[in-house]
Amino acid sequence: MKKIEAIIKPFRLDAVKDALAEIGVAGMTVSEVKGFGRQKGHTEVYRGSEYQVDFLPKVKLDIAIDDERAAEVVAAITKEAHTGKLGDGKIFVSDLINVIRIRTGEEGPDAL
Amino acid sequence: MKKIEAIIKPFRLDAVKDALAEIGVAGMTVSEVKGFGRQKGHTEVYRGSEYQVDFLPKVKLDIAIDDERAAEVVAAITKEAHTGKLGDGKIFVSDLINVIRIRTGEEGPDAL
Amino acid sequence: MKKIEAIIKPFRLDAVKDALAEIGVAGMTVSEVKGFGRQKGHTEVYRGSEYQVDFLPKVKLDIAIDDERAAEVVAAITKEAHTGKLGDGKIFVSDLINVIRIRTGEEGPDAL
Amino acid sequence: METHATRSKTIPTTRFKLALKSLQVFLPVFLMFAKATSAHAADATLDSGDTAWMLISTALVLFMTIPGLALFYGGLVRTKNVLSVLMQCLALTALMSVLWLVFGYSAAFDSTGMEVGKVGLHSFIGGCSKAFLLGITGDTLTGNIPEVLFFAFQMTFAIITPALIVGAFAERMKFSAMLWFSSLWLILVYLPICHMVWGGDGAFFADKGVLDFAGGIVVHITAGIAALVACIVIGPREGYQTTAMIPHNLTMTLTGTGMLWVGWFGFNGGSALAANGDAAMAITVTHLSASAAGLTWMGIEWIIHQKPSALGLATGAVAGLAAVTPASGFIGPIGGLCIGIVSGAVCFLASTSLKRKFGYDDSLDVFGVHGVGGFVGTLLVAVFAAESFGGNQGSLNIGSQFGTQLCAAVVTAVYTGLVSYILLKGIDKTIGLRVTAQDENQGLDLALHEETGYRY
Amino acid sequence: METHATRSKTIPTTRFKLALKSLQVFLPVFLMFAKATSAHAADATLDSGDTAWMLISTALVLFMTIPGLALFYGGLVRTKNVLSVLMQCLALTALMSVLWLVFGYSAAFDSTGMEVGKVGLHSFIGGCSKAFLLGITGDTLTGNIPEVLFFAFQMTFAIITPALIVGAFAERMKFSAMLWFSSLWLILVYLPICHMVWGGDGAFFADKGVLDFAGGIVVHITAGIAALVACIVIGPREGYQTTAMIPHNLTMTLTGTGMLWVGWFGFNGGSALAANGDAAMAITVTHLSASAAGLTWMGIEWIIHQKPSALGLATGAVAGLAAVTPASGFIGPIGGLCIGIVSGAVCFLASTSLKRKFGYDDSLDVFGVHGVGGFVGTLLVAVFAAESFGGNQGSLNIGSQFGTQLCAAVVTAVYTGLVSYILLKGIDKTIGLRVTAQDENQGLDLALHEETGYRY
Amino acid sequence: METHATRSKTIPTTRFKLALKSLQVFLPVFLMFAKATSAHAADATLDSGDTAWMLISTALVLFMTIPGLALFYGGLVRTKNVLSVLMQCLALTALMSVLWLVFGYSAAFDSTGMEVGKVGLHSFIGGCSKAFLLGITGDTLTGNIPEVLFFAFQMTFAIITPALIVGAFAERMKFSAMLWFSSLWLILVYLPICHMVWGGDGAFFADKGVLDFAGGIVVHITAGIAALVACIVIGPREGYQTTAMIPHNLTMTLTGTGMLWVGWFGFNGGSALAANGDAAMAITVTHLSASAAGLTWMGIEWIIHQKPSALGLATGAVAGLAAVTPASGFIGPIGGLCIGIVSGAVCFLASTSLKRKFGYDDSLDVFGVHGVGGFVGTLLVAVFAAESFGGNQGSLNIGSQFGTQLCAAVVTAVYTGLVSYILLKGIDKTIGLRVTAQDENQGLDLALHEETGYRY
Ligand SMILES: Nc1ncnc2c1ncn2[C@@H]1O[C@H](COP(=O)(O)OP(=O)(O)O)[C@@H](O)[C@H]1O
Ligand SMILES: Nc1ncnc2c1ncn2[C@@H]1O[C@H](COP(=O)(O)OP(=O)(O)O)[C@@H](O)[C@H]1O
Ligand SMILES: Nc1ncnc2c1ncn2[C@@H]1O[C@H](COP(=O)(O)OP(=O)(O)O)[C@@H](O)[C@H]1O
Repeated sequence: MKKIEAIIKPFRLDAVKDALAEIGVAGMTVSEVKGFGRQKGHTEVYRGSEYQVDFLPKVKLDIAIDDERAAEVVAAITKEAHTGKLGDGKIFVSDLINVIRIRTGEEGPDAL
Repeated sequence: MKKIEAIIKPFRLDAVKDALAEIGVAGMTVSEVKGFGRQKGHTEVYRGSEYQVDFLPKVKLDIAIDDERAAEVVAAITKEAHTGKLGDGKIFVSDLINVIRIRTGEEGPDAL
Repeated sequence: MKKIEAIIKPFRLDAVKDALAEIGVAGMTVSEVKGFGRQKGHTEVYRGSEYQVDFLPKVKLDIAIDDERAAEVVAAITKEAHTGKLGDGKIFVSDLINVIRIRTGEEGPDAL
Repeated sequence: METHATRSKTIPTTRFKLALKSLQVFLPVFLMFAKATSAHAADATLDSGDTAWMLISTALVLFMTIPGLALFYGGLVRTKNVLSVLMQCLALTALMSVLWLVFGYSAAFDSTGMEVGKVGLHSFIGGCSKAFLLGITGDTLTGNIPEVLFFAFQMTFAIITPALIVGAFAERMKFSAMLWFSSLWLILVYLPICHMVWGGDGAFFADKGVLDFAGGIVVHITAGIAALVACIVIGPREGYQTTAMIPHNLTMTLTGTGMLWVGWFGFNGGSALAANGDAAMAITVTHLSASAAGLTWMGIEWIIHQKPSALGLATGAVAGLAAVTPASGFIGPIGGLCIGIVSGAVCFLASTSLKRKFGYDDSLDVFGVHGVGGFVGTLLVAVFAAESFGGNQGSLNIGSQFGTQLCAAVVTAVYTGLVSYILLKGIDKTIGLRVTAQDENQGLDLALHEETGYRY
Repeated sequence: METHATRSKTIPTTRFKLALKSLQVFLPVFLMFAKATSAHAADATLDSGDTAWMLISTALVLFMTIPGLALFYGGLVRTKNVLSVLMQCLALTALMSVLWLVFGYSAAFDSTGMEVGKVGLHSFIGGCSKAFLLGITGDTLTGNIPEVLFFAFQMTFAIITPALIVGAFAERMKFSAMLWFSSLWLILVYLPICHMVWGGDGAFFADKGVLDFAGGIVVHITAGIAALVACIVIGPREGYQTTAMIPHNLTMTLTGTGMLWVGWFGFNGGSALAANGDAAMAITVTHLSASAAGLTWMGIEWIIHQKPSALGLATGAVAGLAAVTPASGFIGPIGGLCIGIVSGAVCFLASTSLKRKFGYDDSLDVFGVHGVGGFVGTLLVAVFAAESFGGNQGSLNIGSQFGTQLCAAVVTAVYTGLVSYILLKGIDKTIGLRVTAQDENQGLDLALHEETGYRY
Repeated sequence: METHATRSKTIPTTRFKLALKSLQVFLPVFLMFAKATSAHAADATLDSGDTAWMLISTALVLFMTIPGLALFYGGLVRTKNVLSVLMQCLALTALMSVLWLVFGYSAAFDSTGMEVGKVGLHSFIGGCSKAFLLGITGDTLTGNIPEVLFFAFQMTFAIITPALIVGAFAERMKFSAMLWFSSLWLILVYLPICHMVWGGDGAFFADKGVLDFAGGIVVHITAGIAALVACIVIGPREGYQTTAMIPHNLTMTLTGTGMLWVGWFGFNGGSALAANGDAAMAITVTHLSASAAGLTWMGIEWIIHQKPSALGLATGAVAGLAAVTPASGFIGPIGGLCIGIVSGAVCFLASTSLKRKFGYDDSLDVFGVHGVGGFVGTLLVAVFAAESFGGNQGSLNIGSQFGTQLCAAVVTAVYTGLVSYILLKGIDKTIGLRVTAQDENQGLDLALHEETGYRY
């Protein structure tokens, strides 16, 4: 099984989620993160003091998926999260040794 | 070493933490996430506009552990996070190449 | 490629980020987490009721990096996040199978 | 010079009643001496109690805008725009006040050249002899209170009216465009309408016998219509109807609701320009209307959606407050209750079905709540001001008064709509109304003000 | 008809003092003419200053509930229930107001058929001739103020009293059950007790000489006892004592504290029904009691837990405000200080040790703060109202007054407890008091109202 | 005994004008009888309207501190310290009030042994005959209002002045050190300065003809200078200039701004001690100054940083409020406008360039806003109080008055600076001023109070 971590722009989340649901991804976990990269941050000014804020709000998706469908998932995310502007984000793929569904105790691909 | 990521229901966190502490897990990292899965979300209504909210609040536990005790940890989490209802969550297990304790510079299992 | 996850004290974030930028790390993703470990939590008292709060605020850095520079990154983090006190945090290193840059579709080390 | 209350009570019998009432207050003293003191002399005396009430009413109406309305609106937008809304309310407070000093007050309330029945330029707009309050000191009186206090009280109305509109184009208008629009709108819409209704003898609507105690026409219809036009001209927010635009902090909105509600006592009660039975009745009916409207809105939701919502209750209450405003000095408790129930139901429909049907993005429902509520109240005053319905307008002919009210409301709405449209189009062609899509995406707080609301 | 202040000052000498005081205000005028103007004629005149103060006092007491109390309570619950608490306060504001108009005011303050010393039905409950305020216009007076203003002022008391109880069953009661309970409780507990204490000559407690200036018995003991009974009947929250139920937003609670404190000036100061020395002394002792109680609570915490807490300071201040309420019109500054110190200490014990010992889940410490505070104040008024302790009740016999106060407090507590218990049990058997465990887990905001407080 | 307003209006002609004004109010009555009623007798009568206004002004000024200032400051610190700031404001409210009762009021306003022109101990500090308000009942008057009300009103000033200073050493001072410092500072700085300016005939500054209507010297210069000294003595926060210390909740700060603004109507308007034209003019110029200063600050930012900020607008408004304070009873609307513009610009410079240049960490810009604003206003009063500039001080010699004002401001600044320095050093040597670096890192909320502000 694979674990796919995608860092995307927050406002693309709904589109990505829908696209994934469409290709049958049954579950995912989302968290709010802050990203640092090529996309520049912004300046904030409070009473004349300028602060450079380098971190931008991003959303991280964690998806566990069986090996066969990993590519498909990556493609779907790439497609929907894409805006062509700096800061669209990255997708990281790694191996998963095991997955357990807590409710049933099922393990492996069955637990996805 | 293994990395165990568990997505659980927030109100089970204390029980899981205590159970892990009991079996000698010395550390863990927790984050607030939102989950999408079989458990249905809810509707919110604001001035007549209905919004379907698919994401549910979950808690993610990250635990690095030596290989031998991974199964025990998974079992403990499965037991304590279990309620039998949809949305109990998942546990993901993956390999860790190295762990470093920043305070001491120790590496590998010693750093856990 | 490697994925480096570092759990550090929040007030060291700026220093670590600057150090990483200096050695040419082009991107990273940060999230707010809570840690449980050797460093003790604190007590809160509300109208006479004491609550033991075990979790401490930490910051998690996710950095994807090519294999060669992983050690350098780990060293930089270890150096800058170090205060010598309990709770300095941990660094976890794992393997990444693939990385995709959403904006361009580039894959592998090019996408970093 | 006459007080605000008498200004709006233009029916002869009302005036008579009022005179009687004042008489009664001073009766013991009058009787004791049995001397002929001219009513004018009595008028020209400062009353410390009335002054105290008007001082605090002024504070209360200011409180409605900062922080009341700012919080009410601020909680309804998304996190990334919260400061922009708060700042718009604060900036309007400052800017409208300066304009009010410079010429606003004069254009609204200078009665130079006015005469009952005479229609001329000054039936529609005041003169400029009171610009900068020149010649007016702390000793100059308007009725029983210092004129400068009347100035300040009315100023708070000139602040909140443009501030109400902000809700319609929230989350997308340029700050500079907002300042231009509000300033020009104050001059071209608010000042003439205010003058026509409250300008006293010779003012256009006043002479027609239009009843508007505290601003159903002057405040709520003008703001509501401008809001509707504005949200149509500027267009919906990016992603409207396709993405969820959920209020980011309802506790803030509910806090603002409480403040608006309390502040409204000053708004309606203060419009009596005295601490008397009229003021007392005004705050009572105001409160009852808000209560009834809140319960009505909540009840409808409970039936339709199975669940009553806090936002529904709060919105209903504000609708009830808006609707009772024109009527608050003329009706009795049961009138308050009825206006509340009707406005709760009608504004619910306007803010939900109507909006959905026509698809305009009146982001915070300014039209649905204030415009429609103001309309409802302006019409219903013709019914509930009648003595048979518990009001204090003895001789009122419900039918003809209804016609008068309807005319005034429609004329105001058409005029407001037209001028607002021209202003908005003009600004759009010159400096532009709207931020870029990218700025809208990033949020106005950062894009326009380089600030972030929260950093927990 | 007499004012609220005289109603509660039933000891002859007090009345005499009051008469003297009024006399003094009008003295210069009186002397000048040396004419016999009956006191009644003077009474029947509207005083604009008194009216101004009562208008704003009404606003201030309303402000205590929305948003004051709503924020104070809202900050103390967990995030998932914040809207439910805010909404309960807002809904009670609306609903109690309507009930107050329909019959509440009449049942509490209609004095038909009452006579000093006569014990009958109307010693315990008023008539119904004032239902819907029929026949009462802006010109009808109560003392020196419009009767409709007295109506509105007392209405705000009838709002906040049931709203106080909300804190006891927070985070678990059904919204519908809350509305039913509060409505029935208003009718069966608040109205009779209010009438018995403040109903004037012939009212049961008034005739006995019970001193309760602004509602130690009427508001705080009734609310506190009902709260205790309610939290026992409904049972503790899921996970009480085993999971941490930490206030989700103490800045909200502290904001509410400030609003309650300021609003209390209207609560206690307004109970003088006039802008005079009594009102001034009332706000002063109110402020001093709050200050002393806050410092006392904080000091005890500092000693016991090594660290003074913001919540402790705030809770202490509210306890001091509750405790001084019945006494505020009768005592001097030192009395205020002493009542503050005692209530700060006693309420601390009640809210911490007592609660822990008996294990009931009075979620936001309504009993510990308001019930116990109200009790402390109701008893201590017997001491500090005495002239020797700086009070203004010259002829007061401390011992016998203490007995009177104790009796009234206990009778009220027993009656309130009994009726509240029956009501709660009745509601539980019919529509059910409590949400399901699942709804409780999810939080009332989503489960009952389909809303979320924050969405940052 | 004289009122606060006359106290500060020490120039003969002013008094004359005032007398005339009062005369005019009572004129109709006076004329009717043509009897010689001594002015004293008229003075000795309670005026219910004035009393109503002072009651509510007292509430408004209290509202400025809790929750106004608490929120204004609380939003500017980092999350981990928000409760510490809120709590400091609340604790000071309680503690200063008790001190005010015990001896503060007496030391400031007891006029025993004072005489015009006589310089002695009591030119600098009052007596102790009014400690604990002994002998003062609700019937004792100060001018037309109860003395206890004057006590309470002035108490709210003695609360907010030390509370203002809190902003300078926020996020690092020990709570106990803060309490000691504030208490001693109240005694050694506030009381004497207050007495010297407002102590009446024979008070040092009053005799010199210093004009300070509502506390430019007494409140803002003392607080501002103490703040500057405090932040220098205690040193900058850990990480100052190297890490970002961004306000954690600007919506809170803007809410506080609205509350401060509204409350300031009581601060400046209430300083007239009557509900009259002076009070009305005071709130009007107060509002205009705030508006102008807010727009000025915002405008400068817009030019320099390209973007106008909400915090800038809010800070400017507060600067304008502080600056107009000493002048508010003496100037006209145009004076208000001008003082606003000047203070907006000068305070902007002080809070940005000056601070950066000298590197002190006046965390929330107490000196830059209140100190500098107070200075600006104290000087400009000499200009705008003149009749030629729209003021009401007919015979005022601008040049010499400017000298008088400058002297008083400088003397106050030097004295305040010196005493504050000694106090801070003394506390530092004994119990220590500052928390440990570790506590500072963790945040004062947890370290000192074992509480957390938010737990969403
Ligand atoms: N090496 C990396 N490791 C972890 N996260 C990264 C890395 N590089 C980029 N990111 C994440 O991806 C986001 C987008 O990257 P950025 O460089 O701004 O744009 P792009 O990927 O389009 O070139 C960043 O905000 C960050 O969250
Ligand atoms: N494939 C997946 N990848 C990542 N997270 C998942 C995946 N499937 C489920 N989850 C997480 O597990 C949670 C519970 O899953 P759900 O399907 O609702 O219930 P259950 O696991 O009991 O069948 C989800 O809310 C989500 O956070
Ligand atoms: N086994 C682990 N798995 C995941 N996170 C851990 C683990 N051990 C420690 N951590 C994280 O590292 C942080 C620091 O650990 P702690 O034991 O307090 O100090 P130290 O690493 O200096 O001994 C913890 O707060 C937690 O977030």
